[in-house]
Amino acid sequence: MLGLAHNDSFSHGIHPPEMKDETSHLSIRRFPFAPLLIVPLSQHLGKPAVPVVRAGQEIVRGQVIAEADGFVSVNMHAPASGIVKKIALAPGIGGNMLESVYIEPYPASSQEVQDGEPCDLDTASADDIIGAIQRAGIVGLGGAAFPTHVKLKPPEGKRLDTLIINGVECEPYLTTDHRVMLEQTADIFNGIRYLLKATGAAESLIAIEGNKSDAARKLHDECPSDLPVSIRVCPVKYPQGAEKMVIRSLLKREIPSGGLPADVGAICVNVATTAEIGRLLPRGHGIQERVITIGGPGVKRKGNYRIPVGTTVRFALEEAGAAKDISRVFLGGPMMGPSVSNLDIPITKGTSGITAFTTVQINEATGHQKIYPCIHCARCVEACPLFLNPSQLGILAKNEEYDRMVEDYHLMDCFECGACSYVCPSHIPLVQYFRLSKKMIRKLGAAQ
Amino acid sequence: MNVPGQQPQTSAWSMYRAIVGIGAFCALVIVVVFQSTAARIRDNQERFLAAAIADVLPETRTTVAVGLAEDGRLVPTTETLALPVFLAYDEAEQLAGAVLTAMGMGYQDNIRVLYAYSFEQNAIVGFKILESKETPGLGDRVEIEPHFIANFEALDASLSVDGSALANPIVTVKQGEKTDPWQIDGITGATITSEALGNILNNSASEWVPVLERDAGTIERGDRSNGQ
Amino acid sequence: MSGQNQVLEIGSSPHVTSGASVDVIMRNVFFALLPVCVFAVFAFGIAAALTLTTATLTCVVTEHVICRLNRKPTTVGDWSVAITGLLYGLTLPPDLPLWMVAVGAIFAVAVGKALFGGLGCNAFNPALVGRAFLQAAFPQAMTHWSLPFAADRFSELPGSILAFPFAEPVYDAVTAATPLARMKFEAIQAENPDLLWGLTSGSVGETCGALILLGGAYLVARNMMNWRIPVSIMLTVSLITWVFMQIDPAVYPRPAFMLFSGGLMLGAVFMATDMVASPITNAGCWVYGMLIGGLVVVIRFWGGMPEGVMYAILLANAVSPHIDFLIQPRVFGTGRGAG
Amino acid sequence: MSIAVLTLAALSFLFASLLVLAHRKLHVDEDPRIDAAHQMLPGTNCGACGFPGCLGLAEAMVSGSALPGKCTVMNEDEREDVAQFLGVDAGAEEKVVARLACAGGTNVARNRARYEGLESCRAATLVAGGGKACFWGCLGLGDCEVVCDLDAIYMDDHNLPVVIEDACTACGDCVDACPKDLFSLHPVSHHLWVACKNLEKGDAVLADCEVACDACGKCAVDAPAGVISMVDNLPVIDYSRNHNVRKAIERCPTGAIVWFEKDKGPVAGRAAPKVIRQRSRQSSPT
Amino acid sequence: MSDASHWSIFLNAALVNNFVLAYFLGICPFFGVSSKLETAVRMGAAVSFVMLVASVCAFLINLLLDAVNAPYLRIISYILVISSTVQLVEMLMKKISPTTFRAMGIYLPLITTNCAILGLALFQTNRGYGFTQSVVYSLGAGIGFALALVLMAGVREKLELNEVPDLVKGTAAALVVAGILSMGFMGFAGLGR
Amino acid sequence: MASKEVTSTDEFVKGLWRDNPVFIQVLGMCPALAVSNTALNALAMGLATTFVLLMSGLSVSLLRNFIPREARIVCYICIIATFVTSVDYLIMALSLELHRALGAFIALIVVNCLILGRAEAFASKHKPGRALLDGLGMGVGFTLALLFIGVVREILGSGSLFGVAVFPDGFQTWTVMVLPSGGFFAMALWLLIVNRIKQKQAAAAKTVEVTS
Ligand SMILES: Cc1cc2nc3c(=O)[nH]c(=O)nc-3n(C[C@H](O)[C@H](O)[C@H](O)COP(=O)(O)O)c2cc1C
Ligand SMILES: Cc1cc2nc3c(=O)[nH]c(=O)nc-3n(C[C@H](O)[C@H](O)[C@H](O)COP(=O)(O)O)c2cc1C
Ligand SMILES: Cc1cc2nc3c(=O)[nH]c(=O)nc-3n(C[C@H](O)[C@H](O)[C@H](O)COP(=O)(O)O)c2cc1C
Ligand SMILES: Cc1cc2nc3c(=O)[nH]c(=O)nc-3n(C[C@H](O)[C@H](O)[C@H](O)CO)c2cc1C
Ligand code: SF4
Ligand code: SF4
Ligand code: SF4
Ligand code: SF4
Ligand code: FES
Repeated sequence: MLGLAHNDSFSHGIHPPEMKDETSHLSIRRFPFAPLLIVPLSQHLGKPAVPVVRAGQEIVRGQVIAEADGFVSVNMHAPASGIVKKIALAPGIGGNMLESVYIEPYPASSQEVQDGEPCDLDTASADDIIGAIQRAGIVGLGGAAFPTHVKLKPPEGKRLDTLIINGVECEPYLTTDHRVMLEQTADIFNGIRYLLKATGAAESLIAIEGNKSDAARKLHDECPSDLPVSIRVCPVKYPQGAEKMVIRSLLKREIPSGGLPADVGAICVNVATTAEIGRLLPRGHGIQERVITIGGPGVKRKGNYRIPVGTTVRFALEEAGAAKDISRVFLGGPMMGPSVSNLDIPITKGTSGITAFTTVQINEATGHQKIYPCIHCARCVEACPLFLNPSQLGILAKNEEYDRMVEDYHLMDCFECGACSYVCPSHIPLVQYFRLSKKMIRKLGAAQ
Repeated sequence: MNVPGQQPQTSAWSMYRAIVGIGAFCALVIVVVFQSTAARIRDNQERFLAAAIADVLPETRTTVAVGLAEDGRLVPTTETLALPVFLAYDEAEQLAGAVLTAMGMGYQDNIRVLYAYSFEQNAIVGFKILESKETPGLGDRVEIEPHFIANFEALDASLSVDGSALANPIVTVKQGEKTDPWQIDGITGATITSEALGNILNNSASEWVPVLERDAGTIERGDRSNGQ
Repeated sequence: MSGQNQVLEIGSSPHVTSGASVDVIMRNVFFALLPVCVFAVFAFGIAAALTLTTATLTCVVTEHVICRLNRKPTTVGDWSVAITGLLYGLTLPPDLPLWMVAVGAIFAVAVGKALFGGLGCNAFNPALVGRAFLQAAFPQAMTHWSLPFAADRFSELPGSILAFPFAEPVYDAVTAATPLARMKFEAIQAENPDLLWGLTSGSVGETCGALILLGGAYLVARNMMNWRIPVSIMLTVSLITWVFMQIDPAVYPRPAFMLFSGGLMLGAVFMATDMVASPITNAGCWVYGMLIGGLVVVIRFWGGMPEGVMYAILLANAVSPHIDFLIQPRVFGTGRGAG
Repeated sequence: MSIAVLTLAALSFLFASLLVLAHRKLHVDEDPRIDAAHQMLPGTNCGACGFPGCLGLAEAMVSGSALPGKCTVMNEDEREDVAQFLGVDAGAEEKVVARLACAGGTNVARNRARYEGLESCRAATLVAGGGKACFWGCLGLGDCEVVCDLDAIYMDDHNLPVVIEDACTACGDCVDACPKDLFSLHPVSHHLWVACKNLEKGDAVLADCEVACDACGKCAVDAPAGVISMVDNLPVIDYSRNHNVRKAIERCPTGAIVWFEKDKGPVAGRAAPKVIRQRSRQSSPT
Repeated sequence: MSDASHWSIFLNAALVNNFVLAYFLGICPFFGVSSKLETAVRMGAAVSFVMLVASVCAFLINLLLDAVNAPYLRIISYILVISSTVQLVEMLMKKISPTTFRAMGIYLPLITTNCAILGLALFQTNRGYGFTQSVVYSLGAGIGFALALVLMAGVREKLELNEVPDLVKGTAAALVVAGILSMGFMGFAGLGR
Repeated sequence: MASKEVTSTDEFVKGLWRDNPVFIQVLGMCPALAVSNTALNALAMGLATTFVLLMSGLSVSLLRNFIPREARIVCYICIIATFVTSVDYLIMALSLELHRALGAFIALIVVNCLILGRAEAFASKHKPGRALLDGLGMGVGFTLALLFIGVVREILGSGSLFGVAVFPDGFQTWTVMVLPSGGFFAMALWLLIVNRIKQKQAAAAKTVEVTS
């Protein structure tokens, strides 16, 4: 790769099969509007938005239907022109019921997007841009769905020197970021300009895994010369895309335990998020659709789709031609994606993909699932990118020794990447143990 | 019991009374017990020793405990040494040999042995383990293994020409490899214990045999002060 | 309508795994031991074959019976008990009475493993617990060695091996001394090639260093064994031995002799590496190996017995929880390099 | 002989003096209860309690972090005495028991997805809510049963926990354990009880669970005013009023509101459908 | 009269004839206090210290008893001296440094009634050790005791988290571990000869 | 104070099983393990301990109002030491062989936690009669436990029982059983059996409770 800076990587980590070949060459296609769209008012971390429409009200695509409630909250925009059927409970990804706006799109509508107030890069101040991002309803599209504008304001006393654009996309099956980098190159650079201005960072690095060399080349070739951007190609390794790992690989800095990227002067934004910023802000639009990969062996017409927020998983799978007997469906990739119990849940801004397996296929993928006791093989220790001791954590979790997990073994640092469960020959559901333990610890903490 | 929660302040007097009183009384009891059993215990010990000596040197009828005087001479002694040495006399009141106690590190812990030295043969002629923690079935085979016991029919301990040291050091060799009378035929599987015994005997004999050979004859029969 | 007639299945992420499995690992260890076993039979004849079979079968049956007694599904299928049995068999003298082989095997599995909770819970290496028990229970029999490559090894059995249960074995006349015993008690060192190719006497499976190393290399190549432990043990032993050899070559043997004599190879490659009872971090494994190596040298040079690998590993097993506690991975974002 | 006695007397005198002196000069004030409790312990200092000696246990007991039962040496009576001294006593109040706000066993409630993973309600809840069609309902994996040290909870044939009221001491462990917050502690006199937490309404609810509350509001109407009010599609009983109104359960079309009868457990009203006992709805989603 | 070298006395007391694992001395606290590593470490330190004190005291008292020719008072004087000394040390510690007392002092009463201490005093007399030999012996014994205790605690903490069958949990498991450890310590036999 | 309606048989019997010093309270372990390599040693040690237990219990109980609280440990130990020394000499007078076998452990009865424990926990709070009964029960329980362990160790370790061979010639002795580790294993074996019985009893008690 001439002219591209190759980067070394973090230690540990794993190499699951990438499974990206089937969709990485497929360009992004538009997805049809479902007959019913369900827009949950809580699609991100932070406070849910407050609805500003009523049942029966007609709405136009792009119109604000719910407003941010406080700083850690963003606007919600109508994904389609149509009519508000009701505002009621709808199932969410956690199996829980969320207050949501049910929208029936007009089938005949041209689905023009309503323009908002644009944010001009040259004239806007940093705070203007941050406000515009919040108004545009932008949250992290890399998976965590954390309101982006919040990240852009570093805590008091911290200075950001580097903006990292995360185009790693290390999860198997997913190719959305790859396609975005190929097809929205200009938007990305535009977004970087906004972000650099908003954060005051001096330079920007784009991190890309070695298996997306075409994207790296394209970004490299088309990079405007006035932009302080360099492209870094990282070795293919999971979880290269995690914030802590990207920053470690690119900057050789370790985010302190319990700390934020800002503690090491960096900020990490996903490429798709950046592209959306670059695309939406000049026009004053809000997010009402996103790019997702619909894939997995249970899907016939795999691909990368620009899909309206609020489309149900069921509709998406039907359109993509899912097999009759799909049994495990999860949102995102197989390493971190939560599995869904109900196909009627809507796709939200944080959904980066839908992956579906049939029973046979999932059994193949997970191998024989007989759970043995931990044999201390240390594979998990060798896999954990955060240098935790999942073996001991798992044993402690089983014994419900939550205090020791936190105090002696840094449980709270675990970001649930799943590397440990992936390699464990005893098939111990380590990540599930850790999630449960964290929840119990929070509950105990709250009780005190 | 006393009522919990309140701490009665004990007077110094009552503490003294209790501790000193009980202490003195206990000492009294112990002394009484000691006095009343002393004779039997002495008797027991003597019988034990006599039996052991008879074991290693059957001719023995009477013994004299001996020790080293300040000037290095062999003299009769009344003290109980940690490793006592006796001169043994037979029926005819003739010097039949010497019986010595020796101690040294074995496989596990110290081994204490009693052995007999014959002035006539210039050899060790009897041997008995008094105390050992050697492994039953391994180390303790030195007491039962016939070929090992056979070593002590006459284990050469003759002195060098000038009489100051053993002519040949006593050594333990591998089982079946004994060629010389001063060698101990070891026990396979208990090599360590066998070797330890060789060392113990060698050390003790090197120290005592020259003295015994020099002075044993000088001990007067009348010196048998403690009459055993 | 897709997916409609199908009950969905939900589970925690990750939804894919590497496919590694305990039984596969264990099976591979078992296979890695087979060349050693074949050589053992070649060198010691049917006696070795009988010893190995008895050891393995007794272990497997014991585990099965204990699972039954506890009303739990049998865990024989995970192959770990087969390894325990095979390794245990490989550490025994070739003419040990079979009834003793069985007693030790029962002890190894019942006390060394099941009592602690079975696979993954044993604090000590079960195979070595079994051997240590035998060593302490029947020290004579456990220090009695027959000659390798005896002419009649495929036609005749040593009389001792078929001793009536609970009866004292009666040994045939020929006995051999192991290289270590000859070193300790006669100061004779065996030649390197003899040790490497297993031409000496000793326990069933300890004599051929080359095949043990081969099996170990296979496991290391398949990432089923932590190579740091054997390497650390061997380095430590070689280093200390070399230093002492410089001081007094008449008393202290060559490093190569130390490495390939006695159970060191088998112990270092297959027994110290039992992950259940060894530390979990790599740094910990280095320390653990050094500890074993140090103890081996101390016991061999200055202790009462010619061999000390078994004791060294058992003692190090007891230390490994402390190593795990003291040497923990440096968590990302703590200490150096963070912030 | 007299020397011996004198020696020991002298020795004991010496140490007695030291002890007396030490007690005078070195005395340190501590909670007298520790000392008293220490005295009541056997003084074996065997360490079997896990504390370093009897004093350790005494301190722990006084500070409340351990109970006399820790001591393996004392017998029952002695333990009882210590407990009495430490004054751990429960007054005689009305019996309180744990009540379950769900009736959706596998015979009546549907599972939307099959859960695979740790056999625990708390763990399952984290995986898309656990797979039960009713988000609020009992997952039936029995965390409450496991956590109840007194064995006061067992899982019935339809994987629904049942509280044995006589055995329940209202320790609240199950309340903490249930990830769906289905347990709460109530005096046994609270006969009227809503055994459902589903916040949805209408027939859609019944597709998921036959005994769910469909928010028809009949119970609220039948009860005296103010005793039952409908909040978020569920009846809420105001136990501060006279709630002894069995009538309220009679017209409930699903049996979601029940009457706890001594020794019989929850009894549904006449209008409630007879629940099919045998069939499991687990594997037959609609 | 013993001419054993200090080094061999030390090794013998600490490893070869470990007080707990070979001589069965101080078994009760060994099982009682070995379930937690932290306690075990502190108890080990406290025992080592008291052994040292007891050894010195016993040596002196023995001189006295020899002088008055009353060996039959040995047991009672030893135990009197040891228990009083320990009690004094305890009170002194409480007064001078309450923090040290918190950390270590609470183990002292437990140690008074520990056979290992009296055993040490009697053994050193029986073997006829001189003053420095006695001190070395007590150090070896103390360190050996602490070592056994700490190893035991490590294994027991590990077992605590395992699925040890109910039948075995507790003392039975501890006994088996002690048995295996004791077999392991047999490897040291013959050291320091 | 404690046992309000305890019958005297109860006082005695509790030491045999319910509060058995070795198997249940895990006290006095040192002699239980060290001197149980043969049944005879075990019996002798048990009897010696019982004797000291009885005598010290009696003395402590008689003197309980005379001894101030602060000085009690020292006094109890003195009393115990006296009886132990006496036993020591008595055994020596009886048979030196036996004394050799019991070795240093006679002296160590002084610090046998069991004796001091009973002195503190029971004798110092009860009348002499009760104290005697308690001591007897504990002593017999202790002796029995030692005997149990000793029997196993002697049969396997020496092939004999009370010195009489129980196997035909040529029996292979299990040396380990007379070694320290064998002591631990034999004790563990009995503890497993005791635990098993206790489990059974508890289960039985439970079913009774439920059915009644
Ligand atoms: C284990 C793990 C893997 C991740 N992988 C990726 C990834 O491949 N690509 C990505 O953009 N973000 C990934 N993330 C999220 C990043 O840590 C980070 O939140 C994100 O890049 C921030 O950008 P956003 O807020 O715009 O989404 C991952 C997070 C974790 C914990
Ligand atoms: C449990 C056990 C106890 C042992 N006890 C003794 C012993 O009492 N005496 C001894 O010389 N060796 C003892 N040994 C050491 C070995 O038997 C040693 O290998 C042997 O003494 C030397 O072997 P060789 O005599 O066959 O050359 C013991 C070994 C073990 C494992
Ligand atoms: C000495 C030895 C070497 C072996 N080498 C290999 C090898 O290199 N590759 C292999 O797949 N199997 C090898 N085997 C056989 C494997 O252990 C066996 O095929 C394996 O258990 C199959 O499981 P797997 O396919 O899950 O690995 C070897 C066996 C032995 C005994
Ligand atoms: C590299 C390796 C070495 C092993 N060594 C032993 C061993 O020495 N003894 C043993 O009983 N099991 C051994 N096992 C098998 C397994 O870990 C053993 O059965 C467990 O100790 C039982 O819980 C080994 C396994 C592996 C992978
Ligand atoms: S899930 Fe947590 S413990 Fe496991 S590898 Fe990832 S960060 Fe480490
Ligand atoms: S990978 Fe699994 S079996 Fe191996 S140490 Fe980790 S938790 Fe234990
Ligand atoms: S009541 Fe709660 S804890 Fe009990 S089984 Fe149901 S969901 Fe689980
Ligand atoms: S856990 Fe407590 S409150 Fe719940 S049923 Fe059991 S005893 Fe009652
Ligand atoms: S008898 Fe309890 S510590 Fe020795």
